[in-house]
Amino acid sequence: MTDTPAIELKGISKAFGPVQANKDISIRVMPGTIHGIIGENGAGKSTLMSILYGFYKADAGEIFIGGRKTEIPDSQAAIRAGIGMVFQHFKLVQNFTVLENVILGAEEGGLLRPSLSKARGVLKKLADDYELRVDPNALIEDLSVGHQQRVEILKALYREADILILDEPTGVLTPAEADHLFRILRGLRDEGKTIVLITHKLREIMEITDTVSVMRRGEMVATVETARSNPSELAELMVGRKVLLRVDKAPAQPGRPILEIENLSHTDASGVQRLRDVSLTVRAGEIVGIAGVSGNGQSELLEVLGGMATATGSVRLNGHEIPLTGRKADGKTRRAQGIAHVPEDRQHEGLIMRFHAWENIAFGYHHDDRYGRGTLMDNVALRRDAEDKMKRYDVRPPDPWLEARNFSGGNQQKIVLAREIERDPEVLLVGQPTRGVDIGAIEFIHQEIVRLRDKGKAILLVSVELDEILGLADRIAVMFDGRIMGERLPSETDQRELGLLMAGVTEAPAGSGLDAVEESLRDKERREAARHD
Amino acid sequence: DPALIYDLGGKFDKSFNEAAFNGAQRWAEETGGEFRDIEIQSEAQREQALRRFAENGFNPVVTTGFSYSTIIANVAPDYPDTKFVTIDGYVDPEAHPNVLSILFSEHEGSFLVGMLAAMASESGTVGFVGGMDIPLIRKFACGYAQGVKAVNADATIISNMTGTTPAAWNDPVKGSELAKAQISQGADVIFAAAGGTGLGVLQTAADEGILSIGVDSNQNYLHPGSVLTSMLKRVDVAVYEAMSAGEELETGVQVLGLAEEGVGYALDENNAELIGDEMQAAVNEAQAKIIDGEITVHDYTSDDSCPALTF
Amino acid sequence: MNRMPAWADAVLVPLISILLAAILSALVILAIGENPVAAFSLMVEGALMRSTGWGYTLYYATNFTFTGLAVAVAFHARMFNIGGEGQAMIGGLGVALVALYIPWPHWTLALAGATLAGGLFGAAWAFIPAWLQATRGSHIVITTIMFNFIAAALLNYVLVNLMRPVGAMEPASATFPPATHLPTFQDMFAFGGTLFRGSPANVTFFLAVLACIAVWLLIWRTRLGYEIRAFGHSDTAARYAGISTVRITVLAMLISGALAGLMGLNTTMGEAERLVLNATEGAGFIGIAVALMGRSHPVGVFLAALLFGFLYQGGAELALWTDIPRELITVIQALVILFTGALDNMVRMPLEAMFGALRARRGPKPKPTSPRD
Amino acid sequence: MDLATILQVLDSTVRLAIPLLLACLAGLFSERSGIIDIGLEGKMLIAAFFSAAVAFATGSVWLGMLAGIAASMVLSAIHGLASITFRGNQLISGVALNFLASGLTVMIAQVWFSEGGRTPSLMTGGRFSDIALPFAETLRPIPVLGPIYAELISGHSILVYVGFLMVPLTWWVLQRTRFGLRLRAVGEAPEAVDTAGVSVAGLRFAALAIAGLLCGLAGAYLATGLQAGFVREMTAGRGYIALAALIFAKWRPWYALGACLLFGFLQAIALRYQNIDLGAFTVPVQVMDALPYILTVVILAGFVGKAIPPRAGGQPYVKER
Ligand SMILES: Nc1ncnc2c1ncn2[C@@H]1O[C@H](COP(=O)(O)OP(=O)(O)OP(=O)(O)O)[C@@H](O)[C@H]1O
Ligand SMILES: Nc1ncnc2c1ncn2[C@@H]1O[C@H](COP(=O)(O)OP(=O)(O)OP(=O)(O)O)[C@@H](O)[C@H]1O
Ligand SMILES: [Mg+2]
Ligand SMILES: [Mg+2]
Repeated sequence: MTDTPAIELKGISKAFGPVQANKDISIRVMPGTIHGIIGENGAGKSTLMSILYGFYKADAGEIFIGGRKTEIPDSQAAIRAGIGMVFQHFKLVQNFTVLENVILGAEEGGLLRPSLSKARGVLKKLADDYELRVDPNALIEDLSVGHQQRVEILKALYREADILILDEPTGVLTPAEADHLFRILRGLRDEGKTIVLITHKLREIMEITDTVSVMRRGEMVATVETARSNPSELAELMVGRKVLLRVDKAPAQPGRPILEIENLSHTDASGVQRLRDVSLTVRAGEIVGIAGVSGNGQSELLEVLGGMATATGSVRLNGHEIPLTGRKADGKTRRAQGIAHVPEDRQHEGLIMRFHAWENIAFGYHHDDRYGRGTLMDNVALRRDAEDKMKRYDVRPPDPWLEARNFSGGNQQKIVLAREIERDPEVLLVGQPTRGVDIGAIEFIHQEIVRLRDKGKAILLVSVELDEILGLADRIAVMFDGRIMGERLPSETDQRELGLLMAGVTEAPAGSGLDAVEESLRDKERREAARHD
Repeated sequence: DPALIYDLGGKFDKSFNEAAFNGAQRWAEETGGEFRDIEIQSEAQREQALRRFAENGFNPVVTTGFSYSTIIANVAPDYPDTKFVTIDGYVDPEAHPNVLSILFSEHEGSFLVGMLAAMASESGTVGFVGGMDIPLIRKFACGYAQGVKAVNADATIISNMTGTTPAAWNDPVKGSELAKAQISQGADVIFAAAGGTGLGVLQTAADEGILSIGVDSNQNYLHPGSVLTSMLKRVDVAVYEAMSAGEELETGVQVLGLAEEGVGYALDENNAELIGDEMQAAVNEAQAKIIDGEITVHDYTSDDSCPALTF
Repeated sequence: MNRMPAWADAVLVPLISILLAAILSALVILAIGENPVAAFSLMVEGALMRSTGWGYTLYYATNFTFTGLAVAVAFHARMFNIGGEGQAMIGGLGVALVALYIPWPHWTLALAGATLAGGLFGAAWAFIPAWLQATRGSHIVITTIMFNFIAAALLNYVLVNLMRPVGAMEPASATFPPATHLPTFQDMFAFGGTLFRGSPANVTFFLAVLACIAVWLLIWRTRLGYEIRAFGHSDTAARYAGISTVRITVLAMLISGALAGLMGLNTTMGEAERLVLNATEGAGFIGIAVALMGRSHPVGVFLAALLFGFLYQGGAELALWTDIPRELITVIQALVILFTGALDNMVRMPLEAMFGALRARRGPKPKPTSPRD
Repeated sequence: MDLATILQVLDSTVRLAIPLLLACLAGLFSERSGIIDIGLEGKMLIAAFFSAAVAFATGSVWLGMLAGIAASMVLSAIHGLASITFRGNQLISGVALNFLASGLTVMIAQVWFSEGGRTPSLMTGGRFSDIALPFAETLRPIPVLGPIYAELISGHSILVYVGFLMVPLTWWVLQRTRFGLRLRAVGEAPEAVDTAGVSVAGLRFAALAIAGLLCGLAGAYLATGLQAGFVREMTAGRGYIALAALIFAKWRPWYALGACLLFGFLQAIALRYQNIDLGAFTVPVQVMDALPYILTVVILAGFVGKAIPPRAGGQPYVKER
């Protein structure tokens, strides 16, 4: 190791209109280290890294790569300087193959064939060196998020990047996938590559980084050696106040069954069976958590219950059968029956991004009498209601006239939660409630869900965060390949056992649970690949 | 000063409106007078143009195209001192004493070129290409078909319309295809009454070495030696005379047929070699008979039917 | 955000854009050897300085308002209705049938009946493309283009073979009975004088204004409008909320088609007082430009329709009194559409920078904000 | 129907399909890059005019074609300026270009030639003549295949062969070259192209330039291949039909060939068989006239199903809001 930092930023500033995303930021990252960057939503982490990658242009400041002052006006320059970046939202062409995505922009000459065959070779080598296996001929849209991310990493390595930036890479990964990613990152570090990792998860910072920087409101507030710090100190630096790192809740008092699901099956538009005879009961006053690697039917379960998809089988709500097909099997009817739904994808499902906050507050409930009785909607009532709810849920800024897209992800989620929870539904379906949400907001969201439970309502929670499931749920069901593999109580299980169930293994074999998950994931992949041929 | 209002096809349509323009132009050159003209762009402008010209003292106000008749009937009473001329349109002369309706016997002219077509045809099959499917064009087609049958009762007449929208007047590519289709069905003379579309027909006829017949103006010069003749409709004469008469124009209804030399066929140096003496003789004889009333050519628009052709 | 004041965006940008279009048009007029100043003053004189000029401007504006609203409503549901032309034709057919074959005692009743018929016929013509889009995924752009051609053929058939009075030359229906004649502006406002004399603007104009208000209410005040907009922004979110794709697609297109169909009132019952073959004259296509320029908002649509009405009427005056070819008007329209509709950012960007600089000079930079403030 | 008639219809199909095909491929390049182009009609029209005008003035059809291409590319450049540089609305820009071409062509034609918005008729040399392929006449006597070769395959103008060649060429460019890969990517995910260090605007302008070129060929074919001069509005809505064909073809070159041939065929049939007499009644010409459009709707509803356009189509690429 030398004394020359691999990356040095001096006095970087960047404003988007009046929003000062980065303020006079300086930072040094030594080669062969993993450097973490943490900060609340909107702290300016992504902006800073996008500047380093030439995606945005800084208003002021200098960049030094390997000790040399470097101008990075565009991504091409960044690539030339040996920088690779894996964005928070992947920059992949969905209907291209892995190979095509990898060579895009780094082709060798005018014809594709030589580039493709070269890339095929390089990819094979990278796969062997770093455990980065993906089928080079698979289409991106058929890959799981974890694999898409591997493609992004491969893209960077294919361009021979020495510096790799990852923006919230684990936000969409399962624990096993995250573990796998970290193994890859460590491997890369040991090769001498420099890695910058943006994340919201303190556990990950502690687990993998060598040094860590904390950002708040566009400023760099501290850079410390990870080993000399601890999670609560970092959390405090981030938020500027003390935060609670685990869910604080009383034991559940389950009452009568509210939601009874029996033999629920669902086949999607492309003919793949996504749910296989799922049976599950949710009682009043309890939170049932569904754990599982994403893509094993949890999303479909929520969609069917929320009225977004049709199914066979039976679902009873308070003892009454609800229709699973036909015109009455839609979200509108479900809401009227008392089923509220916080969807997994708030940006494409839960909210209309171009609607004002006050319009979104009624979304799905816009037929409600409280918003006017005749044909016309009572917009004044709507706005009053919105102001009310936004204040109660501490949505920032509490301005009902702002469009949904202008709120940060965490605040968008609060709007959705306020809308669904404040209805006092019998059943709350909630998917990935804290995906991409910062620590401060997570704390609040968890409290609200628990509060609804304590009012005697039934809650079905789907999350890929095992921490969240373990902390929040009163009972855990694990899904694999469209089936419920088993139910456990959080007090009587651990990550390892759940991991096995998530991999479709019911009795424990020798060896670590996570390896088994890995193995079974690979298995699943092979099956899926076969299906696509 | 006189004013001239063209139909939607526009001043330079190489046929009907252009003939009107030529007539006005001749009048201007010969008398040194001036006239205003307008190419309208929309239906509503018909009435507007009439009123604006009348208000501003233009007299007479000449219009081309049957679409003006109804509107002139509305406008004329408001400007009793102005004389209106509708070419191709009919306005009741009793109710509107300040309107002159000029009608052409296109069927008679078409009859003559039909005869020529039949005589020039070696295959016994002749074609007709119309523009948009409207009664006026059927009138052309019907007269033409009767002329053909008069010479050769066994002749086949292939009749096609280009389309049903105004675009049908400006689609020479379709005109070409129609001509080619008719040629492939044996036609060796094709009469095109289709505005700009007709140019495609004439072109293809020239390219494929068959004969074509132009319409309205004399189009013989477009492809010398290939255009057999043109069915003349002397709109130019009508306009010239209306403008020459000026404010003293006699109103009422004029029907310009063969007798009045309002319609006819074109003979000039471009097609002299195509039309032999006996052809000329036969046609002239028929012309005389029509004028005498010995032959009556059925007018499609009189009862919306045609004895020689089905639509 | 580096936004300029709302008034500047709403007023300054379009004004400067129109100015640019005017300057370019002037250059074109110069190039063909005419005097642009004279030409423009003739247009303004003819279209805005005389009551009959206004009568024509508003007549055209009525047409464009209806077709513009039609396109706008479909846009809100993220559908591109290119079929306004065909729907207007068929709407006109509906109007004509009702006006001709029902003995109306008074024009008010006739207007009500014809409004219903025009709307229904236009809606019906939009129904098949809408239904195919909703249930079969057949792209509405293609199907509506096809339905324009089919409508033209149908109308041609009906007029040439069925509705044309025997012996008449023109492919047009008989003139409507006097009881159905709508009061023109002259009838309403002239009181025997020459105000609006002979100009075609008629009560339908007020219907168009009402339609603007109705569309505004529909889109921003009703639940259906809420659902249409939600569906237009995100169909997955609509599914989440239980908004039926088929229902919204079909309803939005029915409304759109009905609005286009209502244009037939103005041309057929208001102006020609009979059904003529090319009564729509491309107003369906102008409607696209009008809706886009008006940003799919009824007020914007109305203003854009007025602008185009002015261009049409001003163009007619040019054609009357100068030797400028009528195609010049088309060129001017193209330039107006281009500058106000597509190149508006060319004006907006420098303006934004200018306002930003102004603000910076006037006060201290606004305090950097961040979401957590 | 005998062989000769079938050949005639197919021959006509080819002629009617080629302008559609060229315009359709132009639209394909543009829309695959994420720029919706409803200005195909206008580009074709202006190319038709300038190719005829310059061919008349110089007597060279090739110079005419180049002029047509140049004019069409100028419209493409305006479209690019509006929709790429200034992130304007692509639909409006296209509509405006159609109006512009419709007005400018007639206006300039009138100023230059005073023939009422037409160009004078072109003589040989100013027109593309039909090429007889080798041995066309020698092989003609061979039954079936002879006439097919001599009538259908041989005897078209060079642009017809160019048009057909464009199909595999387009496919090859899209699927086999670096440019094609980037072009497809920029229509699907411009941010992926941008972060890979390739200019989004550059690619899109290139695509529009190609679209301009192809529309130029289409216009030149109309005015100097099929016809001998320009007539106002002579494209007669073919740009819109090409657009429909493009959607029909799901934005793929070989499908585009199929779609355009189908449209051409339906039109050829409709032109040939008007007034079909069914004994009891005669099918009116209007039905035959509308038949291609009716059949398109039927086919679309029955067989084609949902067409998924390039994902980034119609939206300007914006990095910073
Ligand atoms: N393209 C953009 N246009 C305008 N403002 C932007 C843009 N990107 C980011 N911002 C603003 O810059 C600020 C910093 O955003 P940035 O995405 O860098 O935050 P972050 O720390 O990465 O947040 P997160 O943890 O949620 O990813 C935010 O307030 C955001 O509003
Ligand atoms: N177009 C915009 N106009 C105004 N403000 C915006 C705009 N886009 C983003 N913002 C501001 O950016 C802030 C953060 O938005 P951003 O999309 O960057 O979320 P984020 O920081 O990534 O948060 P999360 O991690 O929760 O998704 C919000 O507070 C919002 O006010
Ligand atoms: Mg970020
Ligand atoms: Mg974020």
